[in-house]
Amino acid sequence: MKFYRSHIILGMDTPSLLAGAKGVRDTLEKQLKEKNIVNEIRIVETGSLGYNGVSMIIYPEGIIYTGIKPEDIKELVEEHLIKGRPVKRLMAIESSQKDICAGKQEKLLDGQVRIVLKNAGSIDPENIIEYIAKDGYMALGKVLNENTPKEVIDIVKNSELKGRGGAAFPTGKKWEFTYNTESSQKYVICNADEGEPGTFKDRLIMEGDPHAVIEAMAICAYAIGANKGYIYVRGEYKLSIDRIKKAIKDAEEHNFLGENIFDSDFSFNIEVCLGGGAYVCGEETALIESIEGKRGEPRLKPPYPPVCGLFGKPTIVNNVETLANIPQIILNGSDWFKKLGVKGSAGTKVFTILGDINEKGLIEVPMGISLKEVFENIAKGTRSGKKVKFAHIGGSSGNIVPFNNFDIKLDLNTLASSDLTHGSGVILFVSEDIHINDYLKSVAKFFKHESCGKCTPCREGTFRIYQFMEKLNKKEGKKSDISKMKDLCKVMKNASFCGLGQAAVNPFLDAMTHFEKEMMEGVKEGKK
Amino acid sequence: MACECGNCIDYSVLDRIVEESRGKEGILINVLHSVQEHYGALTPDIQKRISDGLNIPLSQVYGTVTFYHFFTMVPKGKYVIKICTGTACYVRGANKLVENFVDKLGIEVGQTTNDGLFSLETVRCVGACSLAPVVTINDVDIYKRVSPKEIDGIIAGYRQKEAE
Amino acid sequence: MTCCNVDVGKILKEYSEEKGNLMEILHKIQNSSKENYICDDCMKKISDYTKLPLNKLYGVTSFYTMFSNKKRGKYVIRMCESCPCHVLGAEAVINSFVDELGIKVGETTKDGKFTLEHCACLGLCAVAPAVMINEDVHGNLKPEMVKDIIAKYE
Amino acid sequence: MKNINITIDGKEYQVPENYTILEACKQAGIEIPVLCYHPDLRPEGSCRLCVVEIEGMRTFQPSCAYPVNEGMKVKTNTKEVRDARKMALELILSRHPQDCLVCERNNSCELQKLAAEFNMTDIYFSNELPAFKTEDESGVIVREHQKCINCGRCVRACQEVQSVNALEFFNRGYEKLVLPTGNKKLHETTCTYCGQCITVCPTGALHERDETDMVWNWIEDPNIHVVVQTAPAIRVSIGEEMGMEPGYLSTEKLVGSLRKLGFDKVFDTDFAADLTIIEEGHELLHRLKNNGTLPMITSCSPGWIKFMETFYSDLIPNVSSCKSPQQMFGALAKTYYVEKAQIDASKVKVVSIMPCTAKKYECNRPEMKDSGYQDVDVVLTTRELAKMIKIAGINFAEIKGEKYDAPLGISTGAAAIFGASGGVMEAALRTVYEVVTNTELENIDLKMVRGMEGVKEATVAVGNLDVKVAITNGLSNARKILDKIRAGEADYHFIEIMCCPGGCIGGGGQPRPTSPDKRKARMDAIYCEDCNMELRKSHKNPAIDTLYKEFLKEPLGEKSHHLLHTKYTKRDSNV
Amino acid sequence: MLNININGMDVKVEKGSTILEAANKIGLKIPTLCHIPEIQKIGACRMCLVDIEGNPKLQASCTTPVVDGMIVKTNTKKVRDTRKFVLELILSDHPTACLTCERNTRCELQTLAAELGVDIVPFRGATSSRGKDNDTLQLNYDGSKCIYCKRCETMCNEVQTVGAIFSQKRGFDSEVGTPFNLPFKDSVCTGCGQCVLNCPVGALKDNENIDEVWDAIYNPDKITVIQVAPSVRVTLGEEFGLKPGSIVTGKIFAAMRRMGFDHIFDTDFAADLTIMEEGYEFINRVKNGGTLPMITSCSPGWVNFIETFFPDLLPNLSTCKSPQQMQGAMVKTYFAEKMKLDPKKIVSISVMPCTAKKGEAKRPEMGRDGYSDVDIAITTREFAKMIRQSEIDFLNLPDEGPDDPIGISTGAGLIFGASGGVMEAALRTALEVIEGHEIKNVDYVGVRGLKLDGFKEATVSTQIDGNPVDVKVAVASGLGNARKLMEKVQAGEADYHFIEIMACPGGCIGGGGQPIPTTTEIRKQRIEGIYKGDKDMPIRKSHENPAIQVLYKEFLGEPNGHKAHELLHTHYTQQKYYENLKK
Repeated sequence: MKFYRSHIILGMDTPSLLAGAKGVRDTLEKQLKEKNIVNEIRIVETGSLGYNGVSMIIYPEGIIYTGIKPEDIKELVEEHLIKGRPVKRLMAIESSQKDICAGKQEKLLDGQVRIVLKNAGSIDPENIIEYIAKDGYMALGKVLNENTPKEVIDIVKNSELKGRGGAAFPTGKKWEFTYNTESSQKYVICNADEGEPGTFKDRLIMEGDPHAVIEAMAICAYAIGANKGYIYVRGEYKLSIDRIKKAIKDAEEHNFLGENIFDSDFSFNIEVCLGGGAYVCGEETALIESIEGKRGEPRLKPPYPPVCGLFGKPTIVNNVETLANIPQIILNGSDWFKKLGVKGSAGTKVFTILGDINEKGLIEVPMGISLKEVFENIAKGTRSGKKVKFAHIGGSSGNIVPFNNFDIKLDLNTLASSDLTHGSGVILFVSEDIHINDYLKSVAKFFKHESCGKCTPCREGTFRIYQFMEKLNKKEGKKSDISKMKDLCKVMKNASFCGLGQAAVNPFLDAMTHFEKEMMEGVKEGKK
Repeated sequence: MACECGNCIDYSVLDRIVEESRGKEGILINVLHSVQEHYGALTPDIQKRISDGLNIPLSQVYGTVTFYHFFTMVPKGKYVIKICTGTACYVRGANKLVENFVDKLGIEVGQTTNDGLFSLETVRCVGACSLAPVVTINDVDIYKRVSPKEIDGIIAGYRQKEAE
Repeated sequence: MTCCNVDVGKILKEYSEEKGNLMEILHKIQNSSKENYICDDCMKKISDYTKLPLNKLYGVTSFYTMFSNKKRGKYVIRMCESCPCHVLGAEAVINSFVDELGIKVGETTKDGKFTLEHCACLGLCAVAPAVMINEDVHGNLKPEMVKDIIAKYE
Repeated sequence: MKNINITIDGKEYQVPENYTILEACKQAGIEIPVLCYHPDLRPEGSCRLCVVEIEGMRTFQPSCAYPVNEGMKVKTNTKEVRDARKMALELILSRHPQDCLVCERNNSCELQKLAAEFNMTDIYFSNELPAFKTEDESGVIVREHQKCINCGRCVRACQEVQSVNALEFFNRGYEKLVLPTGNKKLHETTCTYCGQCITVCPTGALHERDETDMVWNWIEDPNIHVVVQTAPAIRVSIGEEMGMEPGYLSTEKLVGSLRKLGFDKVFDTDFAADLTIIEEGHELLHRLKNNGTLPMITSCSPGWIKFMETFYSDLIPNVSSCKSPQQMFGALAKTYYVEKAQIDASKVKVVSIMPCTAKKYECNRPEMKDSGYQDVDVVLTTRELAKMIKIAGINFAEIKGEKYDAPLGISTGAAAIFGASGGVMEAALRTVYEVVTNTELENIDLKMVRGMEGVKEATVAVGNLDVKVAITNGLSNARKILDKIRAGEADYHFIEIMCCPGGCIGGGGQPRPTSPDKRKARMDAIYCEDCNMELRKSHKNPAIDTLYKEFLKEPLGEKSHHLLHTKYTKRDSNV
Repeated sequence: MLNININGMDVKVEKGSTILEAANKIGLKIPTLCHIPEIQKIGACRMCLVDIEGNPKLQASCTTPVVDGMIVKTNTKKVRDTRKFVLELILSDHPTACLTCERNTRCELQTLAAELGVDIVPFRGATSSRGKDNDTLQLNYDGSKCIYCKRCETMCNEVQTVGAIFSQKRGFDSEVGTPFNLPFKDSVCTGCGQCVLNCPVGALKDNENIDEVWDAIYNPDKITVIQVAPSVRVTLGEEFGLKPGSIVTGKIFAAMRRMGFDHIFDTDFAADLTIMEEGYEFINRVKNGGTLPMITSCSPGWVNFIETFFPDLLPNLSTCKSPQQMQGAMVKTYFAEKMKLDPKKIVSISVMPCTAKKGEAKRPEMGRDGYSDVDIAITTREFAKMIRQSEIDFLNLPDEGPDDPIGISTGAGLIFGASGGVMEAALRTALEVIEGHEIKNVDYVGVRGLKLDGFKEATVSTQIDGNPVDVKVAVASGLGNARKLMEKVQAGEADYHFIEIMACPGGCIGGGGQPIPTTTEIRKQRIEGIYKGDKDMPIRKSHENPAIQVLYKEFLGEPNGHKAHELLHTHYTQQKYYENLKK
């Protein structure tokens, strides 16, 4: 192995690329060549580092630079890499960089804990060796050598890991169902059709640590007795697709996928399947239909996928984030995992925090952090300086929490007891200047566009809600529109075919509870 | 018996007409004619009194009244303004006159002013085409070659007459 | 066996007859087409190869927003208008595209270069408002940036 | 089947464990409204009209698809459930035209009935009508798309029951709609005109083209001699349209009504069915003797013929060259009959009453003009005939029975059973057996070929030969046998294929709704008709004898060949 | 007998028959709209046109009498086209809102359109503006749906002689309505509902209370108690395709239980109670020289009628409440006490053959302590709708019975449903009470039967205090007949002791809330059903009803006693009408 004097970890996730990461890299390479230190310093392209703009960490010092522009490179190379003097003006916040360089994984940015994002930002996602160096594929090796499938399932069950896709179904239980269904052919599907507006956590996991997903799928396959896996990625996620495909190829070359993995009897292959731009395909049965090459309309349940899924065979569908937890649970044990978070909500949760705030981005926090803490400590208040009006948590189909309810803790139990959900982990902060009707119209438009059209309440209901919102926005609504909308929402929640229609009404029901007065402003004077 | 209060209608004529007709077959239309002639219009309470008197359901009385164009339920004004809209008058601007009367009186054609003074009607040719456009009032006063400018004067004339 | 300049046969041969890869085939064929669509002829060939009845194939392409059976521009501009983008001013950006190109959403410019489409969340919320032009992403947009972006595509 | 316990609305019931909630409720005397559900089709659960509350479940479930399980507690009539159903219906109605009075399905529309049952008196939402043009270019099936409510029954019937794949859902969300392949017209697709989409459609969105006006005009015209023929399956189904029990056998009332309508001669397709047996039977014998292409497949069902020409054109040599009975009749009516009755053939119009929409297509095939004229001028479905009877004010229940006219009205029980799946086979075997063995067939009821199953197989000893036969109904079932032939795995001698489930009794022109129970009742009536006939073998039909003596001379002879046989064309499966 | 030929068939018919009747005789259906058999023949709608040989114009078959040797064609192209054209004209001014119409699938116009195969309406254009009434308790009116067949007008004027509605205006704007388009409640309308019963479309319909009933059922704080009137059990089956007169008593109770009503009772019980009270009232009047003839008061349409048109005869009216109200009163007092229920929580619902009952239930004098005896009255038709809404497979329901303690009833209670029934039931009890011993024959056939024109009279001999007395009774149904009878009484020409009057022709079986259509033939079959039911009852005299006996023992004391008076009797006031007309 070659020795390098320094490693530069460069964030090359999508937002970074947008901020010009490619130009930074090119300039950097050019500079290194010019200074003739190419052989001493290695550039590692990685996923999100969790900062805004183009960011890099230079090891061994562990100094973080953010907001780098190509024109800064010359200075950086000369000062830091050649003269060993960190460039203060580009350095990220002092406290956090120390944590990172000290390798204290539990205490990152302001109360974050990184399990899922453990490697994101510290390894080159396109180099399997780096993943292996970070104990990668150790969990797979461990279960293949030491555990029976049943034991693996027990570990996952004991960890109390719950699905991170939104429904929060206990993962171990799901695996057990599939394990118990006898079939010569079973499938593992990784649901990477991340379509909930505001969420991009799965994208960043795939871009930053694709092997974690692959390893987890292999573990799952071993546990339930599957030999084939699919990763269903959104067609729009170009970089994710490329990285995942590369990772699969690499894993195959290292025999982490393929026949007789680790010289065991276990064989497992993964294929990537692309989505076509349909939000509903995030619903597991719609996703299965889509892989089968059909219109992505959800299927009747029962039978559920663990009994009869892809091509009629028992199938596990797990979310990317859920899977990314698995190797860590195997390596560190279920008790370790359970201790993170609070009772009933084990582990951490990745949130994407967005909207009118100072610090946008991806965070991973233990279950049980309060919304207020997220807003004040992590998001650091509104960027515009206006008062925050509400947070929309869980994506468009999630709940609207008005500012005065921000004390709520973001763990499954608390949320469920308030009839809320953290869904796919989006927290969108909306400030006062956005009118609720304007906001809801945009939500309505999304669902109108994305309803698959299979069942009546959702097909017609999403359309009608949009009509109502349009009217209210034009201040041409009627008072009875709002009560009719309430009835409609209740029916959609009760009677829609799948989660899309059932959850689509959440923000509207919440808004009608918390912002009824404001909504009424859309009512034309005198109209009943 | 006429009531002294001034608000009530003196039904004695109506009652007499009804009395004379009671028991005869198919008398309703004659009664309606006579009553309208005397009272000017078949208001709902007049219809009710006829219904009671003749022992014919009010619905039938009302049905008959609404069937025939001749009967009216709205009392006509003291002065019935009729504007001829026959061809000759029309080409000479009768419709302008109608618009102006509507405007000035604040009522639509077929209606009566609140003070009960004027009713506005349009009629087909009154046979005075050489004088077009023609306006008649109570079929007695005939105004020939009326121009919209004269309307104020005409109305004012009757108002004044009334005031006196 | 080529049609609308897409060598469908070659693309199809890359895929086994095994089920489960229709979506990728469609993506690939559409991406190979200069006009960003799958023509009726290609549809038939796909149908023949995959043994999937033609009607179902059309059902699929019409279901997913990324596919089109109608000619589109060389560059498909997919504008996100989900809430995260919306609250940060996506509407003004979309309007700017509409104005700049002189076409409505869903239409293609006369020179066949651009097609404007609405789409649901692109997962670029960190840099909202964002659009995708073919496979490139553009984020943190402001209406005044639109002109320059369009100019980059020749 | 094991029984399980289930509680519905607080009462306990025992139902078979393979029941759905819908079936369990039905047994309990609770009728749950349905729209996308159809007993012939795979449940879809999408209309949400049949939702019920299941204790312990967060959301309502569609009872048409949800299986019962032990101890399940179901509520069918809570306020929330009723609200949900009513809202679903309201939403559907808000995008459906309200011009019921001028709709083809007025008074037989499921949506209309549901609206009445739900006591719909107000639709809150603005009425948003999709702007679609009515499509009737096919000349057979009319699509009034604005009346479509997206229940998808037609799609499932076309794809799953018939495997024709001419219809599919397009787009998604509120823009979702049913279209023929690739948004083309039906006649540009693989559509076989079987009409199964029509029989399952709950509204007026799909129906056959109404051609009754033309028939009225001919009847009215004193210079036109109008001849009508009725298919075997009409007499067991027309009663349903007139308010009688399914399976009401109304042969004579049917004839009486047709006379009252003013047809000059009322003939019977059964006559031609007997003739078909003679020709087809001899064709089979000929193939057996001369090493012809086997298995031979029947050709009576025009939907099946178009299906075969489209998807299995390699099997054209296997299909019998006989025309269908309807076309044989038409060819003879304009040759044999006019000769006998001394009428100018150009003044004769032949009207067929058929259980079938594909027959409308068949009679217009360019090759069906062997008489020198179009052999059959117009085909009316059972439903269209019912409309005529209603307009004429004929009280069908009270009408006196009458008999068919001679000679083209004389028939046997063998012809009557053409209306049910397996009937052609049974009729053919009755004749083939006796022709080959020259002995009388002892047990004339060949029950092994009867019944509703999609694929039936039997072996019948005819003299020294064990004749292996297969019978299918419904085109997806036909595929199973045809694929076997293609693969060389089939050693049948003779195969009967009917396009529609259950045969012509389940045809696309039959009264709606058609359900398995109704098909069963119609089928029973068909065999009852056969049983009641004096003559039950085609070769014993005296009118057929006379026909050969006077006109055709011999089976498969030159004249037969010219008038009664045809050929088939390969069609593109992806038009 | 005359010989005519229709469509080539010879028919022998009686002189004076119409072509329509002749055609019906040979099983030919001719479409009609404005025709009411035996009652209205105006030939206005032109749907029944036929072609008569030698006559250049088509003739309306419902009004044209047959002439010997007449040759008629009912199905030529000309006839068909003309009928279709006429129908298209009617449809052109009819709202296209079938799916939200109360009469959807049960509308004559809809059926005709389907049968005649109308497929286009060429004249869509202006629609006439007509009245609407949603304010009346008994019925609802929507003039926009009126097709001007005048069937309601005939019923209101000629059959019922109420005269609340009449043809108005003319030409395109013609409609049938109340004077000045007043709400029906402000007219002389008695709420009898005969207009609703004969409306071919949805212009006149029940003022529905279905939703209120569902709300009560779903409200956990309310206790729903339902009762069903005698005649409903022989008519409800028609709504589900059974023959008129089929008895579905058991299925009604079964359906009620499945719909979720808490307590289920039978109005027949209260009918027995009525007989006790009315019978004793009659005996008192006869013995003590009270006002005679005494007249029954069970029929609220009739009560409204007499209050409006014959206020001077109010003393003749029995003070008994109707069975519906008696049942309601017992539910909220006796039953509530017995079951320890708060009467304020009880929602008392009745299923009635009658639209007028809706008005009766809301009369201010019918209740006490701020609650009414009956809260909601729904018609047979509404009840059928509710069954359909709750998706009950009605025809396959098992037979069930009503609840205790006020569910037991007798044949006497049941026959209340037919004209003459109250009289017969009263005689069964009164004569036994008067004579003090059992009378074997309980069938007073003289008062039975359907008499649409005039009234039935009978004389029954008995002994009062040892003196032979001929009790003279009269029975009339239909308000027109009632009017004739009352005029006779007013004129002092009537020496009856007891008169039964029902507002609707044939009694409750022909009530305004009954299934549509209701024709003479159907009324007859329903009556047969009623008497068949009576015959099959184990107990056929009201005073032998054990539940009634217990009721008096436990609660009421004695007939016409203090408590009975308070709860079961009422008083009447003259109704003034058209009082507040604008000048």
